[in-house]
Amino acid sequence: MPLFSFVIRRLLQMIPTVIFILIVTFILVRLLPGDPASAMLGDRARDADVERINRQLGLDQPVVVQFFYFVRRVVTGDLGNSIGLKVSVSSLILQRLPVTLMLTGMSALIALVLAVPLAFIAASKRERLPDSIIRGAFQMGLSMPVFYVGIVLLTVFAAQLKLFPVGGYGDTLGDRLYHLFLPALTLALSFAAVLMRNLRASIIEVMNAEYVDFATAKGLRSRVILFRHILRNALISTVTLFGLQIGTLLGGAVITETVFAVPGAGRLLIDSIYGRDYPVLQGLTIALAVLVSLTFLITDIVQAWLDPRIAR
Amino acid sequence: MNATLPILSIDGVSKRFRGPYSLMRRLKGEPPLIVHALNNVTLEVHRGETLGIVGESGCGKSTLARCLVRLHEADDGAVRFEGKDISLFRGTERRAFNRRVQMIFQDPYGSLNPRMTVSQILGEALFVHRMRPKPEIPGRIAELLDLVRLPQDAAGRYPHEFSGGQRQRIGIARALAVEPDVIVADELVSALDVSVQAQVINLLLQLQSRLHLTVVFVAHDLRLVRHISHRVAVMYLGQVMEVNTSEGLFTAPRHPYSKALLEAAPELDPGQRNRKVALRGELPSPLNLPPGCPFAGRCPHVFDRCRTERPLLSPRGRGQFAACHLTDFGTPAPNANNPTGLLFP
Amino acid sequence: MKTIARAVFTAALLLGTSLSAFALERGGTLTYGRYADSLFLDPVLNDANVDIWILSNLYDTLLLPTDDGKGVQPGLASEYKLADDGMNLTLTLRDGIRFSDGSPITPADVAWSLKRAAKKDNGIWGFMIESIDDVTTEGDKTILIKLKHPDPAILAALTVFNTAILPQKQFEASPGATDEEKAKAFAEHPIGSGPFVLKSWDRGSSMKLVRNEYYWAKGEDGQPLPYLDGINFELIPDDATRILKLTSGEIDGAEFIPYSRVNELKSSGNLNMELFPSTRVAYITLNVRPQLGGKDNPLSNPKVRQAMNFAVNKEAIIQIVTHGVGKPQTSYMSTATPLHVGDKPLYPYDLDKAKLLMKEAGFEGGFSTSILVLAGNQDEIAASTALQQMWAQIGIKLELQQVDNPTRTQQYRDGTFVMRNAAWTDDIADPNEITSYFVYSKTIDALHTGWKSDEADQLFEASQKEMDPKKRAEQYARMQEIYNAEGPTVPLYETPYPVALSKKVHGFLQIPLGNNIFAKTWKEK
Amino acid sequence: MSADWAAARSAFRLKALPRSLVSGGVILGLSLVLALWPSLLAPYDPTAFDYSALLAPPSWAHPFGTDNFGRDVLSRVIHAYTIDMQIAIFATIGPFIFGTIVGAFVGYAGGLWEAIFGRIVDATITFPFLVLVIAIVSVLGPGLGNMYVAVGVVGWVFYARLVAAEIKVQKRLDYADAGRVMGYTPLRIIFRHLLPNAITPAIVYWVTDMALAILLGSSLGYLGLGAQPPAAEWGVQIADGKNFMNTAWWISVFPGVAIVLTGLGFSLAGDGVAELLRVRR
Amino acid sequence: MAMSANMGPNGNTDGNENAGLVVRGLTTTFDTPRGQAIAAADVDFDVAPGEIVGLVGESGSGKSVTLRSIMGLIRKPGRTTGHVDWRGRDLVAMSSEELRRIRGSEIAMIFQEPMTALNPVLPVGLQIEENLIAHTTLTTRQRRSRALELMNIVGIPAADRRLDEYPHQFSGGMRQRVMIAIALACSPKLLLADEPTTALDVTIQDQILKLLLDLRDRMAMSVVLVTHDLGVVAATCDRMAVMYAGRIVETGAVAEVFARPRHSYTRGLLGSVPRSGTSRTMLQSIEGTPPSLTNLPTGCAFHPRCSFATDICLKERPVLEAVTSPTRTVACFHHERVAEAEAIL
Repeated sequence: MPLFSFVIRRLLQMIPTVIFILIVTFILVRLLPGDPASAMLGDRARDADVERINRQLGLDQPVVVQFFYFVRRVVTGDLGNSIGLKVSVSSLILQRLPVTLMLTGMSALIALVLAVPLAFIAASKRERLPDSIIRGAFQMGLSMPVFYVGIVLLTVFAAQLKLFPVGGYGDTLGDRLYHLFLPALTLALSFAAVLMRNLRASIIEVMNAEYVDFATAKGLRSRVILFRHILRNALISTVTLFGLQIGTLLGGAVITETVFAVPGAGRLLIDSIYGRDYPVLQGLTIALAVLVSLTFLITDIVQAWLDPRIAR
Repeated sequence: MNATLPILSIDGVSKRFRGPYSLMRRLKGEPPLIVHALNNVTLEVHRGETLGIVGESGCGKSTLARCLVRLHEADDGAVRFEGKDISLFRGTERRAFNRRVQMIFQDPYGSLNPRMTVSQILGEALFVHRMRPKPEIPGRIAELLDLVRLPQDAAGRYPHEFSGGQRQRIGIARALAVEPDVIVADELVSALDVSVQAQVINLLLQLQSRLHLTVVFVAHDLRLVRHISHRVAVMYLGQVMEVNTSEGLFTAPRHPYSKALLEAAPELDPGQRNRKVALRGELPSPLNLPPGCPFAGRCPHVFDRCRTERPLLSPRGRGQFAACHLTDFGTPAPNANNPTGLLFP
Repeated sequence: MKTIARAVFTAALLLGTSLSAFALERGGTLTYGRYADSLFLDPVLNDANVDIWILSNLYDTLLLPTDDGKGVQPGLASEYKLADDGMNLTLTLRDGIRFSDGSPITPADVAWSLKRAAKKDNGIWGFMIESIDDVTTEGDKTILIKLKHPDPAILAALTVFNTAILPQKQFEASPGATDEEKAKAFAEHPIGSGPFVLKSWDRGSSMKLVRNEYYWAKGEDGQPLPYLDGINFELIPDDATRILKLTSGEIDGAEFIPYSRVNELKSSGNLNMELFPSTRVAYITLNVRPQLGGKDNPLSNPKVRQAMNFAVNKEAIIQIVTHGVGKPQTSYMSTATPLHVGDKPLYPYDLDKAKLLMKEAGFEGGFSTSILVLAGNQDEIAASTALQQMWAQIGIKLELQQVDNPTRTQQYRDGTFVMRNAAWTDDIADPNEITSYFVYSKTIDALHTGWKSDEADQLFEASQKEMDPKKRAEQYARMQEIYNAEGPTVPLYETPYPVALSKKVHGFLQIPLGNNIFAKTWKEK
Repeated sequence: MSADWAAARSAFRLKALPRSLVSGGVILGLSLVLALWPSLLAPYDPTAFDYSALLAPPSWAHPFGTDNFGRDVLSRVIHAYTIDMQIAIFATIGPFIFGTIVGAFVGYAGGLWEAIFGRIVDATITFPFLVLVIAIVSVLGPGLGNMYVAVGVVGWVFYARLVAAEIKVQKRLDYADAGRVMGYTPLRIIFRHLLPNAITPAIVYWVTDMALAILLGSSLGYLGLGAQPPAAEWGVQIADGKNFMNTAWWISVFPGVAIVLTGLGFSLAGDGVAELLRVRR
Repeated sequence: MAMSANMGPNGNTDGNENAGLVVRGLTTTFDTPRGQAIAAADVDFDVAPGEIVGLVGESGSGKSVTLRSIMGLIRKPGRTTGHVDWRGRDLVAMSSEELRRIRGSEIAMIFQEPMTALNPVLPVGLQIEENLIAHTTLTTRQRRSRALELMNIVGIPAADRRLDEYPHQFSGGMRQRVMIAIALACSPKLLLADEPTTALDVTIQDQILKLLLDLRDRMAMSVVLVTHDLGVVAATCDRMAVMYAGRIVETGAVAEVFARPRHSYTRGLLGSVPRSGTSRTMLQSIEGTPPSLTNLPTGCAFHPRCSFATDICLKERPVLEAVTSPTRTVACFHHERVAEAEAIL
């Protein structure tokens, strides 16, 4: 029951957040110089063509009126049609967002798989050689621009070693996972570095906690102490960070998806900025905001599940 | 100034804190949970005396101490300083009050700003309250250090360079810097080692007689409170159960709770051992106060009236007050349930 | 016209013989890496090259451009005849031609398609057939086009994508109230008569075409074209990734190979690095309005513009930007554009002359100015960085401003830009399109530069109706002379289309107008 | 006076510097030297073309080779220090100061202010940071100045969040109450007492944020929205060299190394500062 | 107490089962940046079966470190040497697996702060059962019923429901009872208790101490009780050992030590605690502060604070020697003078 009310409360908190984002997006895109017609028609358009299209899109209306129409549509669940791609925004989002979700999901998974064991090794060999090597390597991972990591991985693993496809997105699920591995790894490296750093610190902290001493004094096997007592408690603070980083991960997906030719929401977002595709930009922003908020919610729930003290 | 007027008087002060307000409670239309930290507390502090306030955790003694220095504002009732309601003080009046009523805190680690040196800490107090012209401040700092028996080279050092006892001395020096009339000491020595406790207690006793301070000494350690106080107030769940002179309380407590508290404290005499548990049961939650006497749930002398009617603090003889329906509890007439004589030979 | 046809025939023959060196193989699917996805597959209402350049694979036109992009050859119409007065055009449809859904192509479909394309405000390409007055049919094969005025470019116009023939009934049966809504629905599952049919389209990711069983043209083996079973267009915006996918064999071909990679791929063993002749020219557009942002504009002085032209070392730019792939422009239009005149590079590098001109123009001390660069576009950045260095020699301090495309387009259209990078490709096998935009002030103010030459305007208007090829050629020669001497551009270079293909791929062609021709493409197994 | 002498000695007492601070400090110190006096070490003009040496591989004349304009890559990498270190500082100092002040007030005030601030934080972290910055730069126009504005508009929130959280912890400690009992004004308590104790996480974040700023600057440079040509900036250089990864790797690899090295310096320094500023109790 | 044989400790003890705990020369050092800290030095003491031994000292005196060293809980950078003989086997020299089998089954330990010693994210039932999983072959159901039994033994009401609750849902006293239940799970023969009541209120402390006495009797186990509170020692322990700066300075039967302390530090400690009848007088405090473990004074570590100190105390370190009886030991050159000094009481 407390968990339930906790979830409801969090869902209610999302509403002002989404409204705020909606307004910011709306204002921001209309401040952008250039209009959809200019973006679409290119250099050869004549003024008459541009005016005609802007009229068709309702962009000759005052901004307030546009916002009103926009909100009315959103409330009825209609996100409008893409200006450039001539299809409905909702279908576009349904098509692209799962790709990005899979990409970020995979990279989150890879990051965890990398970070958890290495953080543990680093924490248990604290201030000694393995710790220094692991921290140094991740430090570098943190210091490299995503696009550069992507290009390097692409050149080495796809082009030279031919272990992975160069890019794109497969047809079957297995094929897609295979295609998304390298971009996911690219995103995962810096994410893993952040996680590792945090997890290492909290493992060290938990190792010094008195309940670990108590568990030792109980004569528990070291495996039990490690998993049940140390790791579980250390993960609690990392879960929050994990949730917070999802937003960053989605931001990183913008560049990764371009480098690896992954047809995901990140690239759609950039394309819609460059194409001044207002409906897509707005729709996608809402979708991403809701998505990230849900991620926060899920991490909160996971945290509450890991830590019974939270959901009072 | 009227000599009979108490320097501080606490008139029916109540303090409530809002507990967690869950969504379920909101949806059901229930009010938020209320923590009754102080419940109609009435006490007087006389000029020059030491009033001990004692009780277990959650009894409201710290909240009361904080109300005295306006770290909390009372919800009901009033705290009066020299007869004036302190919640009405504004501007210079408030500054003057802040100067004249000071507090010393429990935690020797948390009560000093770790990024300020001792001379900065003391100097700031002197400067803000314009206690001394600027050039005289270093000299005054030296005097203060001397007063609390800290070495002179302490001035340039940071709190973390001192031991717990020394840090409490710095806290005392800071309070004394503004030359107050009243000092509220909240668990002043409970975080200190026994040998150091004694040093600080001795210092406090000396300073009090030398500077004619009025002291409100809040603690959970009965032995200490008895040692230092003229009068003692025993609190339980936000209420004052008994007010008594120090020796009166310890020889013949007038409230069953006071008595249980005394029995539970281990005596220093190995010959005084007994195996009887002084008081069974847990401390009740201050979230949902019972309608009757707050101690009713654990009291060995409980009877029906205790569960329905809250006893009020009422006089029991010379300077003695208790909040108990058993008005003759603890009177000198020997009582089968009162092994007082056994405790204090 | 005949000589052209003969030349084409010879070329085809040569190509054919060279092809026959291999044993032609049918079947298979070609995977082709594109830099950007198509947006809208309606021939009339589309907006951009990403659509235009592949439309001919889906939709056939009455006439087709020749492979050199300069002439016209029969398409859906096997015969065509322009009346002597130049006011009427008669076309005859081939026998037994069908749309991809199997329905026959009727003259009514043709008339409806052409009228739709010519309708004012229907898309932005109508200007190329603005001369069409009416289209009527006669019998089950003949189409009569009545013109408002003699139009020397009308045959070329009928090769252009927007005159593609669509099935009227199926189009009108598409859901939607307006033509635009119907077009939107129709373009999701287009029915045309090109060699391929759209099978599936995953926007922003891939587009799959399969062969059109009803396509009319025959291959070398006497069987119907195309040879391929299908084409997969894969969308790979990143240049490096596109090339990596090609070299790793994941795709069979890739367009828009960066010039910097051309030489590298040329030496690669399993790739053909093709450089298809094109009508593409790259240049800097200068705003020549006398006042700009409330200040006097030095660029309005023709001498300044000439000085800037002389100060540019084109060879160096060609090396830096195109890595030797490009060549200097000899006129504002490319050498592949019909009626191009010019045999030596414009404005040979001459710093002294440039300085002298600056002095004459009163700008001995130079001036500060800026140029719009498309953000992240390596070619434009490279060219502009080089210009920055070169113009510094004559005292012009150039600031680069990287902006995104809509921003640039808006400044361009508003005429508030100072300078910008630009490139041009013809859509029609005629010089009139480029000239109308570059020279003729009434289309878009000569590339929105505010430049105007009354003589050139008059010449252009006359040439649009001039049916005598020789006279028309003279008119164009004069227009090029005027424009090249004091026009509002700094021509940089013309480049071919760099396309890299697997060695196993044969018969792919990108014509100078940009169209990707997959009809005769085949792939070794 | 002996007390003064003791104070002076205590103030200047050298603490044992953390190892990571020393190594990070050495890297950043050298970077700063290169940033301030690039011409001392750069052998060539970073923007000078050499048509005779386009895409020349590393040699004695050009230790890092030349790029497609024949510009000396070494000189460009060195000169890029000026811009990239500038990005590190200018893109973060505004958010640091503004965020710290806002965070201090919000954390101290609590209540409604905190609730409003919480929503702003939510909205900001919900929105992909890079996308927001790109959009803002697109509105304002490309270039470093506008990039700083864009980063600042978003970035202050993170500092404010850190400071507010820490102030909330600190304001409950006894020394804050001691200040109140002393009758100190809220401003004095916030800035003289709480902030010096609450600011450490923000300073540590600041140091690592500078590395992130360089990465962001590079990403924007890569997209053409950051530093403008012909200025040398690592992200721009990597973007320039992207097409030459196979034929002229040196164009992008050396700036890449510079980014990683500088990032490493900031990261190490961040760890070190955290260690150094840890409150000793 | 009904308990089946397989629940008891392993029966393969090859040494003398009646010897109890014999600690000899136990030394634990830590490498710190400021040098080596000797947290416990040359500690010798015995615990007979069924006996409660109090280990008394102020913070930093090494009492907790000694307890942890016995249990093998000292982690790097700490190092333990010496001998801890438990029923004929040396715990210090033992392999970690052997030690693990003894921990929690033959020897159990409880800590000062149950809130931090209990894992906050696991239900208490699981934390009890863990212990049973590690040392017994009980089935799931047997474990559950044993857990219930333990909860009842330590006096936790509604045990059935509370097994599935988490530590934060218990009050401080109940938490300490939970920890005791966990420690008792395998019926240990020795309980090491590290300040088990310091964090508790006085009435709850009373309950817990009485519970410990009760359990000692019922389960025939020995207890080492670490505390800084002399009252707790007086009320609970049979014998006591006083530690200062890492060393034991005095041992003996509780009554003897309280009546006639032979070390000046013990004497000072006793004097620091206020007693009845001494209100508002100066306490007999020990001046100065305990020394830093990395920088101990030469000779007797207590000499800078000692009023009995002479030259020899500066130069030589006194060894712990038996005085009046083999179990009455003291490490002081002047123990006779101390013993003769005016009584504190």
